[in-house]
Amino acid sequence: MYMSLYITLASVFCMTLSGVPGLFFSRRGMTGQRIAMLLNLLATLLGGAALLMFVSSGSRIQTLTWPWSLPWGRFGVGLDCITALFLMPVLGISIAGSIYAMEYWKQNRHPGNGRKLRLCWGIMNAAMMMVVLARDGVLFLMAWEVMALAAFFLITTEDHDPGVHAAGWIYLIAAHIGIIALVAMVVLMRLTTGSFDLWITLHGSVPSAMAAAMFILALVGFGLKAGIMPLHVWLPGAHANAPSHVSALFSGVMLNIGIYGLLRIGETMTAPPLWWGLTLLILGAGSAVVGVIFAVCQNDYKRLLAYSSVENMGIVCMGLGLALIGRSVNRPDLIVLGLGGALFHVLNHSLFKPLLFMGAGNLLHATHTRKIDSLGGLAAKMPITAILFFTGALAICGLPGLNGFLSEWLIYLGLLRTATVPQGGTLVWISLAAGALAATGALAVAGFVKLTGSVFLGNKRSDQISHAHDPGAAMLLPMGILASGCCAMALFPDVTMPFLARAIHDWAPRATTAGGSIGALAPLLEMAIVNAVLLLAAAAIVSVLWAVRKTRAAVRRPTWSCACARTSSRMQYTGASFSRMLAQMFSWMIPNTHAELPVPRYCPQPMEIVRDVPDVVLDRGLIPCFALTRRLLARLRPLQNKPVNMYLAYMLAILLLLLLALGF
Amino acid sequence: MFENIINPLIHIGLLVAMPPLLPGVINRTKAVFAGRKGPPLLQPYYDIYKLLRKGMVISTTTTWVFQAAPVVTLAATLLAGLLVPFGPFAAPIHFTGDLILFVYLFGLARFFTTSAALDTGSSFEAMGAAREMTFACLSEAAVLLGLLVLVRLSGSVSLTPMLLAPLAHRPEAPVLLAAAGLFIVLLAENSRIPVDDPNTHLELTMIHEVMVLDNSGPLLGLIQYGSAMKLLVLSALVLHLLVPFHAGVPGVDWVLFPVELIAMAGVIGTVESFMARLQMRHVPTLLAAASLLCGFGFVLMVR
Amino acid sequence: MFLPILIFIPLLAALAAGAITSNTVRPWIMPLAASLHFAAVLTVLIVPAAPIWGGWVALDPPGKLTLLLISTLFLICSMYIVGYLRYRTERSNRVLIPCLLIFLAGATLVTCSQQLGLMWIAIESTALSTAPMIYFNRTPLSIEATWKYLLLSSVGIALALLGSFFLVYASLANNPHPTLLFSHLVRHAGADNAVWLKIAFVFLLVGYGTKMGLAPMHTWKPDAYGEAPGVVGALLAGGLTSLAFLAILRVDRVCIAGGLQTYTSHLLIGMGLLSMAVAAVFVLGQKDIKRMLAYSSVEQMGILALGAGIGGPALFGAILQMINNALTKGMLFLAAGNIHRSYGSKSTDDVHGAMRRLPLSGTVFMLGFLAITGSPPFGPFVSLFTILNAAFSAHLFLIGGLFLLLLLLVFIGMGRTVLTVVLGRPLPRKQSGNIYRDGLLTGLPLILSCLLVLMLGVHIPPFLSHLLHQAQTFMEVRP
Amino acid sequence: MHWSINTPLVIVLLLNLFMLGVSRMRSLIYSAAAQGVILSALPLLLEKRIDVMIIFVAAVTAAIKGLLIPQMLHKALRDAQIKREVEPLIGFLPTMLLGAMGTALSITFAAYLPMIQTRIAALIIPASFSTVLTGFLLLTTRYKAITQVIGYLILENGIYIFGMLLLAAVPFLVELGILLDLFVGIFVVSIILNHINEAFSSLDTRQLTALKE
Repeated sequence: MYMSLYITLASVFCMTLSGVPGLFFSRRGMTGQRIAMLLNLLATLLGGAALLMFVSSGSRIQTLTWPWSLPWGRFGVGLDCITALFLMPVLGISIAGSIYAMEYWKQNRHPGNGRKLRLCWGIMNAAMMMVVLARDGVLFLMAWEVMALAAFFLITTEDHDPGVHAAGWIYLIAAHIGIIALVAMVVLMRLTTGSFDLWITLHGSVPSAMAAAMFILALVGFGLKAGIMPLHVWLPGAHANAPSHVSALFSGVMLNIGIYGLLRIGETMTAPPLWWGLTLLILGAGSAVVGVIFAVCQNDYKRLLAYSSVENMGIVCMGLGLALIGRSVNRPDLIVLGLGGALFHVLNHSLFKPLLFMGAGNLLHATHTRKIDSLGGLAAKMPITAILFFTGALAICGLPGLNGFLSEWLIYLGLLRTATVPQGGTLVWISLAAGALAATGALAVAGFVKLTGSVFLGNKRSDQISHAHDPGAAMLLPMGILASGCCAMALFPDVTMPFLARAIHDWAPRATTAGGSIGALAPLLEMAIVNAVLLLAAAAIVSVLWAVRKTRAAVRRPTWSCACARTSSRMQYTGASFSRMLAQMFSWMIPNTHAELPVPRYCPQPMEIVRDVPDVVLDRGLIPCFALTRRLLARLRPLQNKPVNMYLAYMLAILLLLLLALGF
Repeated sequence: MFENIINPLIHIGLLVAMPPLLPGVINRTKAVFAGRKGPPLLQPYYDIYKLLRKGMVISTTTTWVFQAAPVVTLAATLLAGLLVPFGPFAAPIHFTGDLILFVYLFGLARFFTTSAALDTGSSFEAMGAAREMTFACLSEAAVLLGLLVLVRLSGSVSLTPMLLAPLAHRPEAPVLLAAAGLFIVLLAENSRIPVDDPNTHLELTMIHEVMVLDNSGPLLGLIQYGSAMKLLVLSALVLHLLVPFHAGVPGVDWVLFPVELIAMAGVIGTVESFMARLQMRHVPTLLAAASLLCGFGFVLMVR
Repeated sequence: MFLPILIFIPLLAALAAGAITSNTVRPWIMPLAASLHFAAVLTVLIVPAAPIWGGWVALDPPGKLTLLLISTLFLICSMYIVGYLRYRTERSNRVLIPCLLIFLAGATLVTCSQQLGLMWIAIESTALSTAPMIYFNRTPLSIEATWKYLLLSSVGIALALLGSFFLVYASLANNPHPTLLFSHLVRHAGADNAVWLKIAFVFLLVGYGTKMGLAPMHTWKPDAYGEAPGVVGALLAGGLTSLAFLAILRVDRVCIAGGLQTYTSHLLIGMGLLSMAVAAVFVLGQKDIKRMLAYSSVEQMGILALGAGIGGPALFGAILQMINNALTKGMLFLAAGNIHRSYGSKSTDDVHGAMRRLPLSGTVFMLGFLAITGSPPFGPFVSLFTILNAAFSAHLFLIGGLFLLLLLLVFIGMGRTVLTVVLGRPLPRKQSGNIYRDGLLTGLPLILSCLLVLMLGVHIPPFLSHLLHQAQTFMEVRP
Repeated sequence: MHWSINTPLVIVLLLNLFMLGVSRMRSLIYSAAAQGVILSALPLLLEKRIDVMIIFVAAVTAAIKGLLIPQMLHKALRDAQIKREVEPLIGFLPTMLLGAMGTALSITFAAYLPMIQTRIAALIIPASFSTVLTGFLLLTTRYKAITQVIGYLILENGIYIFGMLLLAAVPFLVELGILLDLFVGIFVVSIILNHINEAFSSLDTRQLTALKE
């Protein structure tokens, strides 16, 4: 009966150990890496089989509990549809990344850190699986922190680079703040429920202050992991500086884990206060809009992708917030559409974001630079990468025809439904978030046109990329699978829907019994048909063209461009110039994206502009704050520089103080 | 049953056949106001036909994106046209949530148009692409807010019921505000004055036309046809707000609708004749104003 | 008759060490004595030893735990010291080794002394025997450190003596002829002499707190830990402080029996939070890795005091934390010692990339840092979590919140330094000659302690958990 | 009975003040020795039955506090060849004032404390507190390492005075503890003093501030 849970645990075990045998093999041989990949594959197959069994068995939840020797101890794990849904990306992306690394991070090319990387890779994946499986607070916290620490070691794979060091450090602080918030949350939960059992529904009598505290702690802890806007500070640096398949894992899987937590905390109350959902919705909308604005302004393609993750997590949060609001006001339709959209978007994001990060890995592999403005014209040199990357970009912009659109569409539908409620109430205002979502969508298009256009199209902007070429099959295969996943999700949404519906049912049993189902609220079938119509229309146009064409083949000439025939590739519009107008529009938010250089009047010298796009929260907010605190606290340091007399005086002082306090 | 077959067919017929007429009307109107005779009304048809049969010169820099772009753009516009009801008749394709698809189809078109511009490797085209993108970010929010007014008004999230909602339920002020906002978006999205000037091709202040500098022959023909169709689709949408009156007799309404469209083109031509193009830096303000108009319309209804 | 054997094993070994003339053979006495001692401790724990000397020497549950802890730590360090002294052949270890062994004897006596005066004398002996260890390097800086240590701890120990007098004086009312046995003191602690009990507790807290390193009596710690060899730092931070904490616990028990639970708990919580805050301030931007560890030790002592102050399950956590802290600090100091040896510096200006140059020591240092700051799945997490849990259960939300905040600040402060040390690319070596590399003797203790800390994080052996529960109930006396 | 105890204690208190105000190192050492000798006589005055043990303890105390330690300090003074002046952190007069205030405070504080055995002179507790405080003042306000050793000695004297209260009740462990502490403490301290002198050619604690943040 618990077979699928046992097999899942076996998969976790396999995953944990995947990097271990490699430690005993040569630094310069590939054997260890092959074994790690095979073990990872085994884990994925086991996990996949378990999930299939679970889904086909139709059981709602399976839980297992073993005693544990820690003071509070139980080792409780459980598998339900939500868990299963979040397990899928872990299993899929881990093996995709493993295969990708077979070429991208070959052991014989990286003898110094390859083994460490794979060890942490396995541990991190296993820990993420445990996080979603855990049904005991302490087990959950342990898995969470192991995940966070393994991620830290993955980020600092190339620790000799100061940028990596800084990114790792910021990540570590963020992760620690997160775990502290979660520790407090778990302890408070125990205080209210009397046990460390996780994710059980709290009953009515919870004091509102306690519930509020728990929610805020969860928001901090999980929001930090998910990268919700003011808490996203670690995300761009970590994603940009980690090896690309690791960035793919972070973005495609680890961020989801934060969402998972937010989902679960929402589940703990049957009718949470309205502000829970509103907070999530507003934070989500903020993350989406601000995140995408930051993305548009980036000049480093991995950072651009990272900010786009902030945006996408914001979109997911909007859906989640909507579902919570639905829970508060008892509107099953909002729950179904919000949660369905959020979960669907999580799945979609786990397909296209790893695809894009792996594409970024291909670029890095081929060109050794992360600057958008050093690339250009790579579609000719790396045609397969270009097509795959385009697919990912179209999907992530939420454009019709691919999967990203469907999930955003569900969230839109949910948001728009709030516009139709009768007069009065706050619910109507929620629909304005649809405007934010629209702006996000338009800006995302801008960002990804900037990225794909500057990187793959046009002419090359520097000579260092002359020898760029497509990587081998090991790197392209996982990307191809992910890209076809994106298409399949769009064309056959009905395959995923029942699964989502069950997850929604797990989350809010009453909502689905009240008649809400995704199919009834959102005609996905029609949407799939429309996608087909789109293809048909394109085909029709091509055939018309074919019919009226002249037999003469197209003539190839250099770009005309108003007869400026002898343009140099350096005169091209760069990515930075492309986004300049937008950046100026938001210059109140993102200062210093463009430096104006004084142009000498005579005999211009070669000049170079290095543009760093600062993160407002991190570079303008937290780091100066931290430096100030540090300076203030440093004023206390001379207390420790005194002769021993003063030290004795401290003793006397505390003694007298304590004696004086005796009177009170 | 009869209507279910005939109406969509007429819809598709109008959608496919009529677009080039509208630029013709606009140009004619402008010529009249300028005291010129102007080109024939059907001139755009001739142009497009001729272009389709011409040879192509393609830049050596470009890739498949450049050639795919006009096709995808046109396909997206066509599909969008199928979602908007013409006159009092339901659109051939309508389902819950199609308005989002409508908005995003233009996004899809934009993705490809701007990518194709970047594909040429020329600064001119890229500059146009950057501008197009910047303004679209503002106009997309405005469109959605405008549609939100209609959602609130009709209680439905599909374009057909939204646009065909009974007159009795329509408060004037919000609808007018939304109509004004959407009209501004219409001008912007179709590269009309005061945002853009479709007549001059070489000015560095151009937006849309500068993006297609390197297109020639059939590709250019497709682009021109596509932009005319976009004008038609958006005009049809705005018409529902501005002229929500119908005869009630199918035959009359099917005649009335093209006439309304032509009148709309005349209005656009008139606007173009009387207004100068705005400075580039003022365009965002105009578009933000459009968003505000729509948003204000929504607020009026919620209040 | 095992208890005297426990004390005499190290004493005899100290004599033997003094007698051996060879500088290379002498260190081997250490693992020998340590293993014998460890075996004897295990025997004592399995076969309960009867109290001797009129009940002056006996083992109570916290004593058992501390004894086991000290013996384990000493065993780990003794292995290490043999390897360490191979790199320090230029310096005679004729004083160091006997002093270490005397320290072990004194520590053993502290754990099993049930008499106020005897315990005080035993603690004094450990304090004095550590002074020459700090002075091992014989540099002006180490003299300075020793002087500060000696002066402050002498004053501290004197205050503790005065406190002990007050405690006895307080019990005179109920019992004209006190025996100074803790069991008697607990029995005779009445409510009518609460003021004297309170004064006694203040003096004992300040006195033994100096030894333990609670702020603001911690000032000797960074200097002493910074200048002593890593292994001595490990024994000071893991051993000596635990002994002082044990002493405070025993005294606290008397005061609780005197009906002063609230008073002592306020005092302990206050001192605990103050220590954590001071550590958080001073650990920030610390460039010297050993001084950083010293401040971390101040923080840990604060945690112990806080846990003891909250009481109940938090006490369970505090004692567990004492064990975890000792083992983790041991591993950190040993790793820091290795790093110091390899780089010839302990400042973050010179030390980078320890994970590359010393993969084992560097990694253990990093893991130790994560462990000591309370990251799961290491031991300290379990104990810190227990303390927090107890604090929240007792509705001490503010204190629990401050506790978490200070933990975070210390993490940030330490993290900066530790990451600079372990990450990055090492600077090219300046020195030549006997270059340090991780070997079996200096590496194995690290691995061993790391595994122990990890084990305590995921599995607490039943006997340990049993002992901890016993200790918790032992401290729950009724007034 | 009381006067026989109180008189020496008053002398001790006066000596405390004198030590805080004195500027010559040699006088300071002599006063400390004198205080030690006076204190060593206290058990003889307190105990009703005087046995051999008490006499022995008194004699040892007198020898250590009155002879051995002052002798060691003199030797250290000679070896170090330091200036004979006590170097204060704050002036002599302020320290004296502080000392006087401390004494007053001790008396007031002691008055609030319940006496557990009334038969013993009331002055013992305030004298003890005041002497401890004096020791602390010397420790914190004087820069020379030797002065600090003397301060520590005074501190121990204060504890010794309090020990008198327990003399009857508990065995001699208490006194032995004090002696052990003094003996070993001072012994080790003087070894270190020697090393400090060798390393720094000075006994000024201001030299010993190289270890800092």
